[in-house]
Amino acid sequence: MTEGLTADGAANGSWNMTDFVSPETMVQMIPSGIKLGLAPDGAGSCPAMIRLLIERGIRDLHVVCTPIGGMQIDMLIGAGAVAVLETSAISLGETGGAPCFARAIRNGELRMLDGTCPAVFAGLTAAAKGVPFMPIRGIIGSDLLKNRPDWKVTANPFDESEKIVVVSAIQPDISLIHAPEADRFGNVRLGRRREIMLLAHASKKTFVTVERISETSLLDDEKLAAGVLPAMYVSAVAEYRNAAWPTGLYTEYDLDAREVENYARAARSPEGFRAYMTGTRSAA
Amino acid sequence: MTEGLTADGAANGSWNMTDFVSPETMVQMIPSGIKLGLAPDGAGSCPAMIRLLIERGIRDLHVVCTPIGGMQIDMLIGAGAVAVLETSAISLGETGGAPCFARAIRNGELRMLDGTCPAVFAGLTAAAKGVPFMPIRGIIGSDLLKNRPDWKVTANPFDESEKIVVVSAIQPDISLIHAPEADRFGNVRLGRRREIMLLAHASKKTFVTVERISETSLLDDEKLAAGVLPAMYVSAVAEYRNAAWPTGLYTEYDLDAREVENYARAARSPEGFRAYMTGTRSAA
Amino acid sequence: MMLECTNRELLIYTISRLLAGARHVAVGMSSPMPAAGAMLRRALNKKQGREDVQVSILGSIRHNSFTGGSEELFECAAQGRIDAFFLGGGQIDGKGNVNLVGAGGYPNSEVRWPGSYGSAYLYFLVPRVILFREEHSPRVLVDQVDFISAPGVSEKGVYRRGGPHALLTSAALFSFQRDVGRFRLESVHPGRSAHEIREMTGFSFDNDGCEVQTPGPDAATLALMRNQIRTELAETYPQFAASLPEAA
Amino acid sequence: MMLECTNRELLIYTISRLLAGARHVAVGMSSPMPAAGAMLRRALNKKQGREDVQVSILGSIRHNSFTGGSEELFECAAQGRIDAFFLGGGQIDGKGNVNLVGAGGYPNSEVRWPGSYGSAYLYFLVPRVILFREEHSPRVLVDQVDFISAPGVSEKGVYRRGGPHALLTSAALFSFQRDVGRFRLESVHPGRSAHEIREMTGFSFDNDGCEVQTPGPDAATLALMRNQIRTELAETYPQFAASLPEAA
Repeated sequence: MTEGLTADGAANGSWNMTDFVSPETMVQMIPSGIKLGLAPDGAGSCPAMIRLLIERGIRDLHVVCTPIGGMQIDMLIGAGAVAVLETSAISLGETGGAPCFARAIRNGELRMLDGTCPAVFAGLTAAAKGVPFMPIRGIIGSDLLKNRPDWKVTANPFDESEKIVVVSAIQPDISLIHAPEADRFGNVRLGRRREIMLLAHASKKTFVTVERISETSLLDDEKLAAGVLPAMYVSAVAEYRNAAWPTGLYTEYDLDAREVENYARAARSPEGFRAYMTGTRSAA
Repeated sequence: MTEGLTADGAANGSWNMTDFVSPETMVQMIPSGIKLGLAPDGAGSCPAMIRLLIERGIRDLHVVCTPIGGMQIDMLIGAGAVAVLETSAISLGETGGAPCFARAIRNGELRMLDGTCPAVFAGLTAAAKGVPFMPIRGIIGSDLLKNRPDWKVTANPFDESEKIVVVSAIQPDISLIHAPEADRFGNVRLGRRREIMLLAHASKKTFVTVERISETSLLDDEKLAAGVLPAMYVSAVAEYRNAAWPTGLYTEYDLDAREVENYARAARSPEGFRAYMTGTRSAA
Repeated sequence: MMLECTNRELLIYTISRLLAGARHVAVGMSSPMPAAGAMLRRALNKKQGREDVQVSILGSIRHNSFTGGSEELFECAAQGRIDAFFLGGGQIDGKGNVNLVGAGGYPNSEVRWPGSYGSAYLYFLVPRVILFREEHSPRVLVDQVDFISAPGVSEKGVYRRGGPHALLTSAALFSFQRDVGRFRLESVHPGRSAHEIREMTGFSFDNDGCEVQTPGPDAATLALMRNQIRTELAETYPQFAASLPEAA
Repeated sequence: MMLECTNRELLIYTISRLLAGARHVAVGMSSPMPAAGAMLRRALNKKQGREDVQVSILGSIRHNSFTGGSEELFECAAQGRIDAFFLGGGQIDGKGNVNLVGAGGYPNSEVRWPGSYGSAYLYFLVPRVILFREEHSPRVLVDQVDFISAPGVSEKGVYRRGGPHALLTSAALFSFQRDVGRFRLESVHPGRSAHEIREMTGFSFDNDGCEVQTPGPDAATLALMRNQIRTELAETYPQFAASLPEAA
């Protein structure tokens, strides 16, 4: 082949086949300082991996919640690993407020990018569609706008009398999620948790821990296919049973409310949080 | 309840529970002059209903293809029912060009809104998300732009040096699709044909013919759920077996290539087209 | 005929009245009272042969027919397929602004709440947003919120087809008058007076001498609540359902 | 060693060479030769222990791992997850512009083709777009297209990370030089001369005296094509596969 036909257009390296690794190896593949996409509690959250990341001493994360966060985000904040937090809300659900989050806000320990759920989705959608921004209705008149340099009020190009917000694309460097199942080819079953599909499409890389690995292709079952994240979006898979404990996993196991309450009680103080993190392991 | 609490915010009537009707009744529910959303051949096309619409004498349609069209669109054009055609392409696939379409273009018998696949999707996405427009990369420098008053070149609000196209929302009044299965509650199984899901979300109303009706809810099977269009988007369902013949239905039955070839040969002339339409019924 | 009912039953019944005519009611997570009110509306309509009511309870699998992830609620609202929704808020002010973010400065709020969730969007797009907060105090119902998560009214040029419809607390029911951007006291719950409501409210409102008492459910409705609704609710909110009175 | 192979086999082999280094190749509907070339690339890489190649054939269920409907190809391309794609065209001009719409006026074209499909988008976003058209004539390879479905090059200020990489016909192989926006003749297929190519081409191009002959497959590669690739192809394109030579 002559030079003219090899010089340009080479694969850009952003895309690879899926690696199968251990949870410990996966943790080593997530560096400090990145934009990290995470799932809401109970729908893809992975507190077990968050613990491993904290033990490894991960720092300076820009965390993107899809579109809200729970216990696993509060743990990362408590460990001082979060520099920037982009979310519509953080809470422990029925249990109440997220204690480390509230403390970090009060003490000014993180940069807060407060959003609203559909604006987070709009930002992720922009990344997934490869456009720099997305328009979204609402928001105008909200104080959220004042603190978001990545949002702007513009005119609707087809009706200049309408003001409308545009939000910038949100592209996580890595997203880390937990799912019920992957197959040996790297396809991952998400079911109707389509927001996790969106997160993976929007992210440069997606790392997935799963309850189990199927030896047959999930795409061979036409019933399942619509809820399967194809392997091309999945950089690595690790089998890690019960890794969503105590936050629960959609269609697999429920929230362990008592354990989340234990956490909430302990994390009221920095000392209590540290004691909880060193004292508790997992239900597995 | 006092007046202040009943005067505003009443349901706007655009949304209803699903009606179960006969194909003949469904045809009566689709008036002339509307913006009609249709599926590509083999992925939700419904030539049997198109025939009924033509027999009823439907006229002045603005047809939106998702994002391309085939034999059923060519039939509508041949019958003189299409005033405006919005699509990325019309063809009979392996069989070749769409004869009535080419003739209508040559004779200036319809207004053509030539698009490109992702721009059709962007327009439908805008409607589904309730925004007036969506940005899309590419297109600039294409002659498509010259003929689309509903597309504009603007500046990226976050980087004024980048020119970018915005396309207006596409909201069909009614979309008409064929699917493998609906349940008694109005939920429809689409599987991984997510573009049909998008079409339904974008449309004011969606009418669905199906091969069969399930007595149990499709949403009860978590495996299926991700590929199910919920009843809230489905205005009416009619059981109509084999209604996709001869264009085929994804995961159900293949294209009848010989019949499409018969059609293509006949439709080379207006007379041949008319003879075909009156002479052929269906394989059922 | 007026019956003895608990305050919570009165609120659930009042929510059902506020939902009259709605065909699709969405209820956020951790909102048992709005969920109960929506279920009651659905049951009452069925009994009365009126239109079907769809109730989508976020976070529930059974009472939630969305198949497109948590994004679908917002798209559905934007498409005009949701008639009513509920919002709470750490603070609600007299202009209908809600604050779900925090009190005492921003971003380093002294008291920080979870965040705005979908409020900054749904408040614009859902025709009938019912503000629901049991606590009726000057701490919650303030003259001006510390942070506007979502504004009660919008200027011209901003697309808005939704907004506050009513404000319901454990003590009173207000309507929101969109033309003037103010609340109007519609009724006072049994055991309260308009004077008390004025004292308990941090903002001024119209009709502040209101003498209408919030009506409670009739016997048949109360029985429905204590049987069917209680059972339906238990699927999603077992603890809350157990706390409601049971039919004798 | 050069072997006897058919023109189609030469084209399939050449496509596989043009795909060297690509890790995800998308092939449009009704494109058996590009599909065969991509499958050959995948098989050659496997044999040589090189990187895995994913081939996504639109319209196929088996060779298509997309689960998000036909929209996903375009999103995937925008995300940088597709390295190579193929475009044809009723007309292709010397600046790399392609016309899939029609000839002789617009909108009422005398000859109307199906339409632009995804060309106006993918041409900007897929790094390596291979223009493939078997017919090599002044009718197809024109000086200037009648309608630009997608432009070969873009001005500054237009986001563009993709575009034409090569133009392959039944008679010759051209590269596209993005810096000057012109084709360069890279090789002439066996049995043709540069002079003939000039006669058969409606636009001017660089290196128009090119004496390089397009290389054919070696024995092992040809055997691979006539066995494994032919079989793989038959799943999606049975008629086309049957038309290719079979291993002895």
